[in-house]
Amino acid sequence: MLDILYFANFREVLGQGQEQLPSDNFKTVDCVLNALGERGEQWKMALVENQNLQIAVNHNVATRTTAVKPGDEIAFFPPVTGG
Amino acid sequence: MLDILYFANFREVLGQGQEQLPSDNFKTVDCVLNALGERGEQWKMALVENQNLQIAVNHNVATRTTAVKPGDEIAFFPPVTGG
Amino acid sequence: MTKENPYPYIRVQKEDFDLSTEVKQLRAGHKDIGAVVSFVGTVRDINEGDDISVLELEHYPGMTEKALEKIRQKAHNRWPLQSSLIIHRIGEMKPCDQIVLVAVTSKHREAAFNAAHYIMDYLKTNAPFWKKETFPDGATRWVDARVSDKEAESRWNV
Amino acid sequence: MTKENPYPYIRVQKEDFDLSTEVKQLRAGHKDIGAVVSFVGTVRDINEGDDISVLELEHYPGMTEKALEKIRQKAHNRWPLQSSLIIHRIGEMKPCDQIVLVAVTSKHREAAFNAAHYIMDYLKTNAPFWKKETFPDGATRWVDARVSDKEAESRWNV
Repeated sequence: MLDILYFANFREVLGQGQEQLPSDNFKTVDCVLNALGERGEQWKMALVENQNLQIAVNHNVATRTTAVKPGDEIAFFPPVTGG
Repeated sequence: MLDILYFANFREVLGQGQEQLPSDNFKTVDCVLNALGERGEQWKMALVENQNLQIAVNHNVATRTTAVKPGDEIAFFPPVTGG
Repeated sequence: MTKENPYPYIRVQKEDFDLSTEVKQLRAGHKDIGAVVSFVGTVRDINEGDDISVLELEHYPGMTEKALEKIRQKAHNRWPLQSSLIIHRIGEMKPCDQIVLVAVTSKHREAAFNAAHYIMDYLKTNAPFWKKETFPDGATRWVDARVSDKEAESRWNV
Repeated sequence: MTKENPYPYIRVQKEDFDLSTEVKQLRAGHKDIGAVVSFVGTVRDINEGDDISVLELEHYPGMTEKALEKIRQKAHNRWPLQSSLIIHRIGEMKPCDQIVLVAVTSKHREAAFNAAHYIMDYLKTNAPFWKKETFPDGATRWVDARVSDKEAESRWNV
């Protein structure tokens, strides 16, 4: 399984902060994103077509081409605004 | 009269922190310095020949060519080291 | 904080902090410190022209601490520092509340100023925190990332 | 301080100061502050390789306050600041004692960091203070001005 996390307005727009996905078919972050994008327009806009999408895999900054494996924690969020 | 002040190691080397001089003959700081330099080698080295000499007239940074007038407060000191 | 805290100089907490207390602790045991620079970020009453009633700070537990420690280590690699500390608050805050503290100690001021500034610039663009504003009428807005923050960060890559 | 103090944001004093207290006072009444940068200079136990027992700070009363206020005003003319404060101690101090505080507030961090750094760089070369060190054996030495301080100041003249 993969742990998927959503933060800030992503969490609000997508209606959830956390979910699990079967990891079998996903080789990269991009595969995960495309699968999520098929859930509807909201998902496509927030994740697939969002140029400002930020990605982390296991707490490290990642990109769409980053490889994923079973047990990974993948987080999607907007640009950070702390400080 | 002119009020003359000496600070830090100048005060120690010259043996005084403050004195008054008749102001009649002094048109500039340089005139004061030359008069003081005639007191002896210590005075000459500390004031006249000291390339790092710092000067203030009435609490404002000054140079050897700064004009002086009766009642002025003239201070001589080494480069500052606060902070 | 538990004893096995892997990042003793990183704190992400709901509680407020006291500047003097933190700086005193950071200086303890270092007699060769000559310069202490600290930055405190506070909640402004107005942002983008709008009155702010509440500012809520969300973060990514686990990644936040790791990201902050990475920034702190980068600063230590770049400047000769004696010690440093990052505290970032989460949860609900009001105007004038303290949000973040970065404190850095060094023998001389140049390193301390640069390191504190660097840590803040990197924190702004690399630590997973998000701000949500609530206006007096109850409406909310997620704060937008600023282009100037990205520019401030890239200034250090020379 | 008397009520007719012409420089309320400049203090030259023998007494120690508390960082939190001073910053709190400096922030009071300014709800639009988003950034507070403070610098504290402290006495190091070793200088130029020699153990220091006592550090004595001498100054030029009257000129000091005027010079510090001039530096403060220059910073306010150059950056959009909400408030600022300079405290400099005089008299005898020991290693780890606080010597100087510069605190600056602004809407955003860039101005606050730059202004605090600028004030310290100018203070170092323009405010009439002199340091005298006493070693463990009782011998004394006047601290020499550092060329690097002059260079740090000139960095701002671009």
